[in-house]
Amino acid sequence: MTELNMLEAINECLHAEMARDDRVVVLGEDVARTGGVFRATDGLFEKFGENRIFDMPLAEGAIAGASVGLAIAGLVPVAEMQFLGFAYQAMHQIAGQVARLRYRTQSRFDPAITIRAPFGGGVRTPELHSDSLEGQLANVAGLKIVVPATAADAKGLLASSIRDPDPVVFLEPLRGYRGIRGEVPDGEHLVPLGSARTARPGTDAVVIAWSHQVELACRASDRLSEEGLSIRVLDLRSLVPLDLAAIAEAVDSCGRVVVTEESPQTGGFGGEVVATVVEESFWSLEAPVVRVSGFDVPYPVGMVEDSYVPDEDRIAAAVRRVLEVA
Amino acid sequence: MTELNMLEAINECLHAEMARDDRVVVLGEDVARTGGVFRATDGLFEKFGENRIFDMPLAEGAIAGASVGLAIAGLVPVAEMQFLGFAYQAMHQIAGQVARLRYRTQSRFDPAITIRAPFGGGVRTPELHSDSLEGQLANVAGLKIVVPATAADAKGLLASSIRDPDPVVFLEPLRGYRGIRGEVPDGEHLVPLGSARTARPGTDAVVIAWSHQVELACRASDRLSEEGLSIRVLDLRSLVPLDLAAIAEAVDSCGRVVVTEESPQTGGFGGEVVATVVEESFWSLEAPVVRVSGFDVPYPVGMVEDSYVPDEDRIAAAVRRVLEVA
Amino acid sequence: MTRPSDEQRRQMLVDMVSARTQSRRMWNLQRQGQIGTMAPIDGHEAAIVGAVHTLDPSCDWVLPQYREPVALYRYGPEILEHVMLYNIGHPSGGHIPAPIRVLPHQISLATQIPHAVGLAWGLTLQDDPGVVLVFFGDGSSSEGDFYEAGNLAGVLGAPVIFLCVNNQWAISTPTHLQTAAESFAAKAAAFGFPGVQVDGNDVDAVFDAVHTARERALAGQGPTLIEATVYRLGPHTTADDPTRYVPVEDLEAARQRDPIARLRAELEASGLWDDAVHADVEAAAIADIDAAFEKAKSTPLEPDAMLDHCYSQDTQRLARQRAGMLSGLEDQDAGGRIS
Amino acid sequence: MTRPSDEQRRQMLVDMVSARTQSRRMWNLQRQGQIGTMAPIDGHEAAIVGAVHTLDPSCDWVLPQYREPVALYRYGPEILEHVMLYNIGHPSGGHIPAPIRVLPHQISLATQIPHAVGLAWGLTLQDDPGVVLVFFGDGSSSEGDFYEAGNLAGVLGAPVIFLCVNNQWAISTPTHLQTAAESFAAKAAAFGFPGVQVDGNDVDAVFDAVHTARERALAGQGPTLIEATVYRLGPHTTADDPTRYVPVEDLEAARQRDPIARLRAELEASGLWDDAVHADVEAAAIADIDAAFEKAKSTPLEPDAMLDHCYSQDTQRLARQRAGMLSGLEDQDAGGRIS
Ligand SMILES: Cc1ncc(C[n+]2csc(CCOP(=O)(O)OP(=O)(O)O)c2C)c(N)n1
Ligand SMILES: Cc1ncc(C[n+]2csc(CCOP(=O)(O)OP(=O)(O)O)c2C)c(N)n1
Ligand SMILES: [Mg+2]
Ligand SMILES: [Mg+2]
Repeated sequence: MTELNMLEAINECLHAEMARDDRVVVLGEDVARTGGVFRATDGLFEKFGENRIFDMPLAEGAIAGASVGLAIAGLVPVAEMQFLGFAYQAMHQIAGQVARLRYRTQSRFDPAITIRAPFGGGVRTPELHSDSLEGQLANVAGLKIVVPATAADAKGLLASSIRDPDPVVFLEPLRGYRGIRGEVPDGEHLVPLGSARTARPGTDAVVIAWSHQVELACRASDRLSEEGLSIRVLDLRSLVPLDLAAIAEAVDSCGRVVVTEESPQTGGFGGEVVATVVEESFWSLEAPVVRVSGFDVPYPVGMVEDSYVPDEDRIAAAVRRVLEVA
Repeated sequence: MTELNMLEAINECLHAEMARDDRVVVLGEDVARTGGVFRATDGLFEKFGENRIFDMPLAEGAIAGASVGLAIAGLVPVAEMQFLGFAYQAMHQIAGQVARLRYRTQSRFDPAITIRAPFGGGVRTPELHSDSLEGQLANVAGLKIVVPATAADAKGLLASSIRDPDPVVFLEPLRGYRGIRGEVPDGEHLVPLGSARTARPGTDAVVIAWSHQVELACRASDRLSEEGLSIRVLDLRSLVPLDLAAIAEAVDSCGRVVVTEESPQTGGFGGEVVATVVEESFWSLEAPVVRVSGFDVPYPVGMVEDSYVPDEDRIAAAVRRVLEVA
Repeated sequence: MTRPSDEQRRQMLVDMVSARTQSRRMWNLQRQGQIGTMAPIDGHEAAIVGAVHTLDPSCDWVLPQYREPVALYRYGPEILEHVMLYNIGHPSGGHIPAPIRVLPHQISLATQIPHAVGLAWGLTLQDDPGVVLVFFGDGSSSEGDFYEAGNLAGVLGAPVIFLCVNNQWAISTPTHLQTAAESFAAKAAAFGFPGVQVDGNDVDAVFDAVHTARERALAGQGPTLIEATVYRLGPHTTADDPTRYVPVEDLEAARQRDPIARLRAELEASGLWDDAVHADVEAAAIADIDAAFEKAKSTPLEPDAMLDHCYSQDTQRLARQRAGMLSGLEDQDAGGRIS
Repeated sequence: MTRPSDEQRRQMLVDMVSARTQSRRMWNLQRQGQIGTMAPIDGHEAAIVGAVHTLDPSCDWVLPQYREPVALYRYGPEILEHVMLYNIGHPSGGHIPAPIRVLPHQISLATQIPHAVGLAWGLTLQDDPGVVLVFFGDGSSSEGDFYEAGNLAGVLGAPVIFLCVNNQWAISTPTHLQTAAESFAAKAAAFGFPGVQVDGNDVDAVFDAVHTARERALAGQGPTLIEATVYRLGPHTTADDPTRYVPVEDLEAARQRDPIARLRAELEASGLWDDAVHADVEAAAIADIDAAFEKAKSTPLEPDAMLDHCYSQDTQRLARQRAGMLSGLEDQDAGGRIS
């Protein structure tokens, strides 16, 4: 075990995966010579050279589209979108092509493509750098959507994503790059896709979260525990595949549910989680599920972003609210 | 009143709006000289000429992007995406720019842009022609999403969309173009955005639907009425704005709810509807809400598409299911 | 100028005639309601066949748009089976079996162009000797994907041949509304590699241009953009009515330059072709496509086939959807544990 | 060659010096944690100011990328207020008030280029006499939006001037990894209108090229693509460390071609400039930006400001969110009728 932040965990994983399998190639804007704008790909160019990692022309569509071709050639591309908001430039390739290569060719080709992208608020980035598009991407059949919340999971889920024969969109919380640290297993560490994690045990209510919101939900849980409340936090880890059994188990045990996310409420993945809760565990519900989310406006500018992104106060308030219901 | 199909209603509306307001301009692939691949824009080129309607180069991004510029210039663009699946090519402009022009410029400019697109299954089109992306678009704050189910609404909602100072994605069901006919008010006819419609009255359960699924839900309701069941059908008409009060009223009166849509289940707008039902009317629910939807795979090929799109049998079965719950 | 041999030219005419014959047969099948929308090949034959005949199917890849597959006979008769499966709407239509180096046709215009660049690049990275030939139309050249891919290919020096089949129309949109560039070939200046325009009705000229481009690619000299100028002699697809927009004079003039008539006249003049041969080729083409059609129709279709090949393994939810589907209509949407 | 007058050249130097001074002031404010990430202008001054000085602010529009706004003084001092509001993270930063024909800068690279074409086209459709000048970088020229927009502008003959400021870098990516084209100007061949390359450190050359392009546009002769070649003399932004990738020799050589030093030397030689003037201009620039900063900081911010201007009228749900936000934290997410 070594204590790492998420960025270090991701970097370590990329080094290990490129060393393990020489079909793994990394491509993106500014990933090679300068090691990525956050240094997630630091050292890879020096170690693996210009036939394994590529500074691409500034065109997200071509990054995703070329990845399809590389996958057809039998390589395992790990593409970076410099920020998730710029995946919009590549949506016709990501949703229309990457996601469907297996389906269209009836598994002749493995779209073993991983698309990494930082996202999420709290670090005062300009427009479209912080937007949470995971709900939109989750509706694209064929993609897997992976959303780690800890440094260890960042390593273990990224390794699984790269090795997965299906295309994975791997989302890295900007605020977690340096803000989330933790013990990370040394050497090979694989966390399977599709298994949620109990980030805090608890029995009075459960907060379902993913990515950086897990950290905030845990803080809310810790704070509420001082008030004698036992609040579980369920970290989904991946939105597709979704761990239906873990959701059912948590809801059945706790009976009261809060779902929290950064996206605007309307059409966010939170709605999917609520629908899943209703499908899996309606009869266990002792109160309506409450969604905590960003508001129904675009991710806003720096002076106001802190009140846009749900924080531990809002999560704690929502928990109190579901507990109040008789 | 005149009996028209949806295509005729849309065409009539475009003629009327272009005549009413000479700031209205129409642009898209093949919209002018041949009148659109479905003839939705038939006759506009002959009537209004080449300064009002434009056959654009084949680039959806430029169609949406140029619309932003036209709106800044004070015009009212009505852009066509030839099929909704190709809106992916323009997502960086639609979600990143069209949706945010008002927000970014703090209302200096009205993004009075309407983007029309046919979508939805049942007519044996090739890949990406039938895909239901409304759930993805509904998560883009700043857009309004309008989904008419009748010929009269197609006319009345399109007129409201064109006149609305906000950007509207106006979705036209392929199967409804010729398959849905009905009485359409002559002359000016405006249906406000954000008001749902009771397509069938009923008290035992409510099916919440939009676009072509409304037609199928009505058929299911009619069939179930032969069995003595009273099944309401609520036609949302627009997903954004969502008529929360109408949903609450319907759920409160019926207690049992089915939501039906064509998109894959995961991440579809159906999840948002379920979450809304839970938020608005949890205590009225007598059974878990059941979602009927496409499956979690891309919209499939012709031989199998009929079992992908929910039909009246599946909707009726789901209704029976929610009624069975004690 | 590299000229194809007599035998190559004869074989090219066989492929061209077969392609048109089969395309017309498909037109009829569509009109009878037996298959879905199809896009006739008429006028494109020399551009496609001439290009493909320069390739080595054991190492070179072809990425078609949608008019080409029926003319890729050189890559194996299985392609015709794929075409028919696709056209009857069978999911297996997308499965062109390995080792055939042909991708299924592309509906989302121009998206195959970056795939071609990635594939060509991937071949190079793995010291695979092939080149990639990618087809697209004049209309598709307006999509960002074309330019992004061309630019990337230039930077990488990837072994890819961009073949723009300019048939003067994108559905109803004529080329002068598509671009103001001097030619589609001229767009290569934006990418830093050669762009050449050839008469796409002249199979020898196409052969030469693609051959040269392939030699360049193999020599590590990078990509080439080729514009093959033809005329779309039929409707855009079975769903189109070109009488609304194609000027009759233009169409008549274009018919005079029919690529098949041209090659046929030349081969007849040199004694390599005659009416009997022509009739035989047509008959064989019909027999082949009818066989492919019959085979397609009798290809089994599992009731849950549409759920296959989305993921390498079903997600939990998809597995439930599959179970629901297999159990019959009634339970299909009863996912979860609702009661 | 159209040369700017002495007075124009003097005014251009004022704007260039002011822009650099203000950009450096912002750098310091960022370092003190007073404002957000910013992108220094150093090296771009002549390319921007020379271009903008050919325009008529009463009818011509400017669509910046993100380095330009501080150099658009000619369009009104209010722009500086917008810059500071934006940089402190105030929502009003996006509101450049009418009638100033400048759009807020663009973060999503190249997306402003189709806007420019649509706007120029919209002006023409309404017989508005203006032209549109759109800025973008060498890196941004790789995005599909640039090409789609260039192609559309060519077809429409729209009155738009595409100004590619080639500063040799897109963050850490050098131009030889960005394109293999002979130049960025050469890309105009793909669109069918002229492309010209100018020394972007030579304000007169920029002025001339943009002036000519504007005359063409006004005469209905359509768009022009101009590549202004400069060198980025500072880091990409305050978040960047160029010592990781910019060769020191190149940077040193570029500093010798500093556009401000060059124009200043010329004006000094003709007696139009001296150290005292320079100091005055710098002092005024600092005073202006400090005033703009103070004004920005004291600009009121309603607690629910972030919810404004998404829709012309709140949706029902947004209205609830607003009510929740205004009622204080506790109730914020209690939308609906949950209890
Ligand atoms: C991205 C995208 N946009 C629009 C369409 C609809 N569409 C199908 S074919 C076509 C015209 C294509 O023209 P061209 O590329 O010249 O090929 P051709 O049909 O002439 O061979 C259009 C607009 C599509 N399939 N994909
Ligand atoms: C669509 C998009 N992709 C990526 C980015 C991240 N990014 C910001 S600036 C930049 C480089 C831009 O280079 P260039 O266009 O040459 O402008 P310069 O900064 O050199 O003036 C990148 C990649 C972005 N803002 N937008
Ligand atoms: Mg064409
Ligand atoms: Mg640059």
